[in-house]
Amino acid sequence: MNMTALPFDLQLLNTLAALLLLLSFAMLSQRRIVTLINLLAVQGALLCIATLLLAWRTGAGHLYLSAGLTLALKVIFLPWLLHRLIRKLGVYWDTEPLLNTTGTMLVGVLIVVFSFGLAQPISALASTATRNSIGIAVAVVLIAFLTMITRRKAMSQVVGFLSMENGLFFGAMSATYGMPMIVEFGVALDVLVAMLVLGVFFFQIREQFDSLDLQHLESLKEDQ
Amino acid sequence: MSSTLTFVVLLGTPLLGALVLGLTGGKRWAPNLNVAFSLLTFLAACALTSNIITHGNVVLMQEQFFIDAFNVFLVTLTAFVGLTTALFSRPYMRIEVEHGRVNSAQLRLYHSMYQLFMATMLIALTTNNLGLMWVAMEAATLSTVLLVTLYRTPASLEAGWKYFILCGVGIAQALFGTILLYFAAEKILGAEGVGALLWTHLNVVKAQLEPAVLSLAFVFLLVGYGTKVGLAPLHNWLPDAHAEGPTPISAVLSGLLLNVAMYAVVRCKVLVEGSLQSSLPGRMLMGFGLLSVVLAAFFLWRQRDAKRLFAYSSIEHMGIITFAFGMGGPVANFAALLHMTVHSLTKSAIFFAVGHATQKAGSQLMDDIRGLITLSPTVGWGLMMGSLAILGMPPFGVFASEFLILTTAMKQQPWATPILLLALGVAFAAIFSRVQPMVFGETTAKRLPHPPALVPVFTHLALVLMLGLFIPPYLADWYRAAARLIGGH
Amino acid sequence: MTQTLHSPLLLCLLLLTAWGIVGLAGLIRPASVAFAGRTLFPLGAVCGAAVAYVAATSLFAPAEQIVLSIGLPDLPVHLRLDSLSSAFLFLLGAAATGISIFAAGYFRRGEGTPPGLMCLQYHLFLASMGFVLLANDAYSFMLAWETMALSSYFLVTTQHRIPEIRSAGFLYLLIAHIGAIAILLSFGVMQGGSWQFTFDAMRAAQLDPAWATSAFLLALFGFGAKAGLVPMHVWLPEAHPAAPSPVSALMSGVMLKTALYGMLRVTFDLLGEPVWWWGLILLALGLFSALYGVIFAAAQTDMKRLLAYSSIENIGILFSGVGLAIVFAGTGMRIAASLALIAVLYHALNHAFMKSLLFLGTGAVLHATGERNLGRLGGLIHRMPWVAWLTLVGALAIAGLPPLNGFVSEWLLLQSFLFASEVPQAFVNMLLPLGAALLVLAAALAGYVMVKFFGVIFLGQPREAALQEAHDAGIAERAGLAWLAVGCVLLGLLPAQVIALLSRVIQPLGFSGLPLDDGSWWLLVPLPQRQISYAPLVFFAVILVVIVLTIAAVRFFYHQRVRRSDPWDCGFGRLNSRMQDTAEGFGQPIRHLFTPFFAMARELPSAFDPAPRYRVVIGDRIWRGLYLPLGRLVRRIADAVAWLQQGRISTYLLYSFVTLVTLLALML
Amino acid sequence: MTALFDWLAQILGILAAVLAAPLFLGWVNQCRAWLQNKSAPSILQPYRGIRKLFHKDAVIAANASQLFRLAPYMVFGAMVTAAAIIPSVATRLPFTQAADAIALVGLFATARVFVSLAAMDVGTAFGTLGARREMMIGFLAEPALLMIIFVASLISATTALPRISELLATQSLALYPSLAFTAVAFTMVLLAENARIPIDNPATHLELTMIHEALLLEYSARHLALMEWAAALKLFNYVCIGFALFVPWGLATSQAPLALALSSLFLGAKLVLAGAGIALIETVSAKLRVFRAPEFLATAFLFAVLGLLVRLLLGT
Repeated sequence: MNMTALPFDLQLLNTLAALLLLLSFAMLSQRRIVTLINLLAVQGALLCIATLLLAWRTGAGHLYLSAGLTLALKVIFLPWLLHRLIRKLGVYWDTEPLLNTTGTMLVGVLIVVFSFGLAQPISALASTATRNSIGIAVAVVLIAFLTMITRRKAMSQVVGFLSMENGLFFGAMSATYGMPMIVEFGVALDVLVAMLVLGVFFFQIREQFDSLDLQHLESLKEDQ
Repeated sequence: MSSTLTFVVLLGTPLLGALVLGLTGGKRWAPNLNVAFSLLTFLAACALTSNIITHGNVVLMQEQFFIDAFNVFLVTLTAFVGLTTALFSRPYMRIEVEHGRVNSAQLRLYHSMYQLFMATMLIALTTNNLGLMWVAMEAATLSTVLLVTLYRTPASLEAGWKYFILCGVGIAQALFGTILLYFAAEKILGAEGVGALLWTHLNVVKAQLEPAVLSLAFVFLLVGYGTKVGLAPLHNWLPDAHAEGPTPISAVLSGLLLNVAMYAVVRCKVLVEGSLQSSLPGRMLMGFGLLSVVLAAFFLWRQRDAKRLFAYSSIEHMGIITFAFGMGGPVANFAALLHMTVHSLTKSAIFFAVGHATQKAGSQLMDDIRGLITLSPTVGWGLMMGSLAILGMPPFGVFASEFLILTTAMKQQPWATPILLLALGVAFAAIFSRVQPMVFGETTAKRLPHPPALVPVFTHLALVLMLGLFIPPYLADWYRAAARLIGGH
Repeated sequence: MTQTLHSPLLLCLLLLTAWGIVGLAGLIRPASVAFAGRTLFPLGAVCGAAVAYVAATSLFAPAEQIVLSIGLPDLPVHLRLDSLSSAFLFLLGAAATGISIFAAGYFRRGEGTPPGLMCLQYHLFLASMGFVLLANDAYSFMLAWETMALSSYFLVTTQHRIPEIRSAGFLYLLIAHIGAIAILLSFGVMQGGSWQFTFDAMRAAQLDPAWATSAFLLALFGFGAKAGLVPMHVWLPEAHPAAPSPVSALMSGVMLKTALYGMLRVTFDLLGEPVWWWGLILLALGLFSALYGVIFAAAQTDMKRLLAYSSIENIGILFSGVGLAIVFAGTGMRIAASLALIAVLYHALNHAFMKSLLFLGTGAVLHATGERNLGRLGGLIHRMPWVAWLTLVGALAIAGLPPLNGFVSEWLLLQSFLFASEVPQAFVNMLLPLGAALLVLAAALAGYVMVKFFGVIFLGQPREAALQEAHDAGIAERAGLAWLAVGCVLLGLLPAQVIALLSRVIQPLGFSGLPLDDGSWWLLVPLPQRQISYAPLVFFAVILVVIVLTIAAVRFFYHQRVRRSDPWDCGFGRLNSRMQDTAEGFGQPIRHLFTPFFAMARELPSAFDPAPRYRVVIGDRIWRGLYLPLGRLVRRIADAVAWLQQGRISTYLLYSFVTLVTLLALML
Repeated sequence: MTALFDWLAQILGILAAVLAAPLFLGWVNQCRAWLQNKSAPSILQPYRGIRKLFHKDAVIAANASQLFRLAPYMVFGAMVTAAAIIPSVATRLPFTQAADAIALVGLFATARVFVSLAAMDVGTAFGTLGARREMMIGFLAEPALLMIIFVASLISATTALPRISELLATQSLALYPSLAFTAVAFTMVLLAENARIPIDNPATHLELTMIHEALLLEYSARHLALMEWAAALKLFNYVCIGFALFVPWGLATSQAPLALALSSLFLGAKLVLAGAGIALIETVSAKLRVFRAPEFLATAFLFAVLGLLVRLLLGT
């Protein structure tokens, strides 16, 4: 479709979506954990903006709320928490990913194609203005998945996990203007708790192995 | 007593318990308090059940919760096993404390999380809102992660981490599935779709839901909740988590959490099948089921750790259940529900016995556990009987359900029967060759500071035995009703 | 109640339950030998006698069935008592009576399972065997069948401290379970689309030949595994010696027969008309088992192993008989088939008595000497005459010597083999008589084995000094042995009556029975048109008369003077007990003749060896060639599968990722 | 009346057999002596030996059990019973329906088992050795004998000896190639079962080769006498079985005294010939090593089976 046909705010939305995807690619390639966290924060911010836009456009009250949630949780709290953690634990770099960057990128591209294809039928049905971005949401989720697969540090895996959450959130929003409030709250709560649990976790792992390298966590297996 | 009130008690007790024990859980009498809360929960569940029997299904709290033939007996089962496990964990945790493996802070965490875990499972079972169900499932994971790592050993940390990440990622897929479901439902049930995530509503309109979307949704849901069920190849967190946590937790994970996850999968399957009007979801389930059964059967051969062994056996049985639900139809569903019941009873009983056995031997390695019946016949016979039951030996109930499943398989999926039987045979050899020396022979075990909790073990086994010989009519009617609800061809 | 008393089925049900209750009573005082021995086992024996009586009377009653309200909701427990079940119930009851009486005196305090618990397992074992015979639907049959396996497993592993016994028990239960799976499958095939798992539905079902054949083969595998048919026999020589003697007696004497019962039930009743060539398979397997078993028995040095292998032989004979019957029935030779079946049933009955008797005899010896190895026994006939003479009856009977019972059944079987040449199929009518040749060979070898068995244990000089202190069995044990011995004699001397009953038994299998002429009660004329007859009583009488006359004559004409002195032994002096033939030595000709059967490991001393030792270990080729590789295969697969789980979380994430993507792709 | 007469004839027949048996043995020995041109003992020698033994005191090993003393009577009884069953003179005898050919084989087996057990009873090296060898011979000879009988009974569709021989006798000179095979087999079995050369040498006491004598080593006096007598009777029985199966001609099928007398003559003639034949075989053949004995009997077994196949193939 040609962009000019669309009203400006929608163009903006699509751009935001594109940026989200771009960010997840950046995360996929990024090895410096501090930067990873910053990227995550930016992703959260973009989500927040997108939500606000939608809220303004549709006038759906609960979207403002969820935008607020996003801001509080994903832009401010979590990045702060993670930064604090890495400062305490002193992990700044992830080691070389399992698959080298270019390879990962290639796979990422394939994933994008795949998920766009996947999203076609859904987008066709969607009545929302942002229907085209469903594919992007799927792509973000899958790429985050890929990120988690390729990383060796617990921390960066968590970041991947969170960006997956972002993808999901974006998907929910673009497909259906967000879930019912009760669910939104529930999800947010879960994410929050998960992060707190993680905090505890990291310290436990640290005091055991004095490192967050996942290769210490490969002893339980069948293949002796 | 009205259903609503009972229901509030049912959900409120464990939540309150979590709170109270969160403050006082380290005290010497905390285990008894834990039991008391569980008992109250169980009583509430019984009361609720009797209400349902008399008045039929109910929908509560602006339709956010509901009780129907399918989940009512699971609620009772969950509450019951919760109670017996609490009973078992009384002496067990005391012994752990005296062995110095657990301090009072950890004990507090343990008790509070135990209650919380119960609450989340009860919510997941009773909620009508698929979104809420997802939240509860995730909460169930979170509440148990720290229990898996309770001992702070490297292995337990690794197990906990894997549990957290794999289930977290899995459940995230389930969320996406839920979103898609919502997306499809919204079309039918209107904007702001108040009821768009309520299972009861969806069930009514399932035929109109958009197949293309629902098939995608189902994939995400299946992979998501399937991870928690422990279907191969998504099962990898399960043996670690079972083996490294405290045994009561292994018992409830195996006996209850897997059931709840399975429940979620089936709920979704009902909707999707209704919309697709095809046997595709069923076939997927069968595929996962068979794969799990076969892989687990062979994994069993390499086990050295007692709890790990039975964890794999859980994967195997979840596979059987999944396969049965996949086949669908009144008999298969009936059998699957029966199998869910007997498996959770038997498996938790086994974990009780194994728990005491490991404490006696001071090790979880099966080579270190020898000749239980010479020192403590009750634990030994409990383990032996439990294992034989789980292996599908008559006259225990597991045989009844496996008999039904196999015969139905011969009818509907003849090709699958030999595979199933082969796997069952392999599993039999594997498990039994390891259990026998644990129970028989010269002993290595030592006495325990506290008498082992035998009531739970033998109550469970007695129930399983009864189900093998005689299924009470009302229970059978439950199963039938639920089977009808689940449907399938 | 009155109506209960009139219905044999309900009576049986009552008695089987009574067995269960007696067993449970054992838990009241689990540690007390006296309570279990003096009170419960005799009670069990009484129940057994009652079962035998009821079964015998119900032979004349019409078949009846009931449905209990337990079991699965849609498949409650169906029970049925027809004359076939009655016959086997009689076998069970009669044998169990003797064995229980013996057991009352047998069990002592010792290591392993406490007596009360053993009492429970023992009576559960009995009851479950009874229910196997009564079951009339797949579920209850499997229920009873597996309970039987389970309870007997626990009995086998009574002395669980000994590693060999544990592994024996494991092997036993494993093979039993796999066999059970096969049986279950065969039921699944037999219901033939009706999806009713009652036996009535299976009788009604019309299977096309292919399915019928597969059902038959599955059943053959399943029941063969339980019966110990070669090559599924490996568990038997391990498990029978491991168990306490009364249990070995029950397993060998009765449990193996339940497998035979299952085979008959499936082949002739549930499947309806068997196809003639099925019989050939059974014949081949049976005859091979018979030969294999007896040859290995001749080579054994452990008295209970020897008996176990002899059980394999007898099972072989039984199954070959069934095979013959199938061939005849399949080719429309009803009379011949009836004769073969009667021979089989008769032999089953005989074997129950003979083999139980022998096992109990070994039990008594084991108690008296604590020795199972033939190489350390001998001369016990002086120390324990009761056991010796009663065991001798069993030994002669199982060797197939007239006028005892073993001979009658083998005689009948040979008679039915004589019909073989009339089978229409070419080749078959030539092969079958050769089968007869093998059968005869096996029977003759059985004689060899029994001479070895009895001679080495009871005759000659004691090979160990300790044997001088051996004591004879107690009253209860003697009574038990006597019961069985009398059974052997009666079954041997009154064939006409027994056969009259048995020909009624085969009627539910669709056979009219034999055209017996019930002229003279002492004369057995199975087939008048063949003018063959057998009158063991006359036989017996003549021998007795001659013996008496000779003794009298010798006394009358000459004298009865006897002098005792050292053995003559060709004038060699210093011969001691070690110079007697050992068990190995006695088996040597057989090992020499049938070398290909054995996997032998010999240790021959050199001529100048200061401390010469001769050792020979007999291995089972089938075990090495079939079972070990199978085990290795499973392990190898397991190792291959284990590669999937390498502990790296990324890999696991990859698994779920791939799964997800694949499924999504499927949906596209 | 006839019944009474039957019984009379039966008992006479038995007595005749029992009394004639040693005579036949003597005859065989005499013939053999002639053939090996030694000076022959009197034909009555066996009687003398038996009488002498009866007069002696029985010396029994101190550790011999009752079984040891029972065995001789048991064996003797078995052989007499066998004699009662075999239609040596007449076919219409009351006892003959008490047992058929298979039972007869069983009877011989019983005797063998008792002999062997008795030999093991004292527990000397030779006794057990003899017992083992005897059983080894037995488990091969019995099947062979049964196969032989099978062939005959396949022809006559019955296993009752009298019926078989009646049938074969009445069919005037029908040729049965199958019977030719079995006749050879039977001869071999006969030699083996009766401890004749080439399997055993009744005239030797060389420990390492003997079988029959090794069984009797511990016996003396009356017991030995009974054993020897039983052995003679066994030989006699076997020969009679041979007649019944292969040369049944001249058997009395009725109880007419004349017929009986006639058939007795026939029997005598056959016995004379048979004795000479056995002696001849023993002279011309050499004693086999014990280890070869199984092969010898296996051959007999195979011959019998061959006979069976021929019978089935040619239907004759």
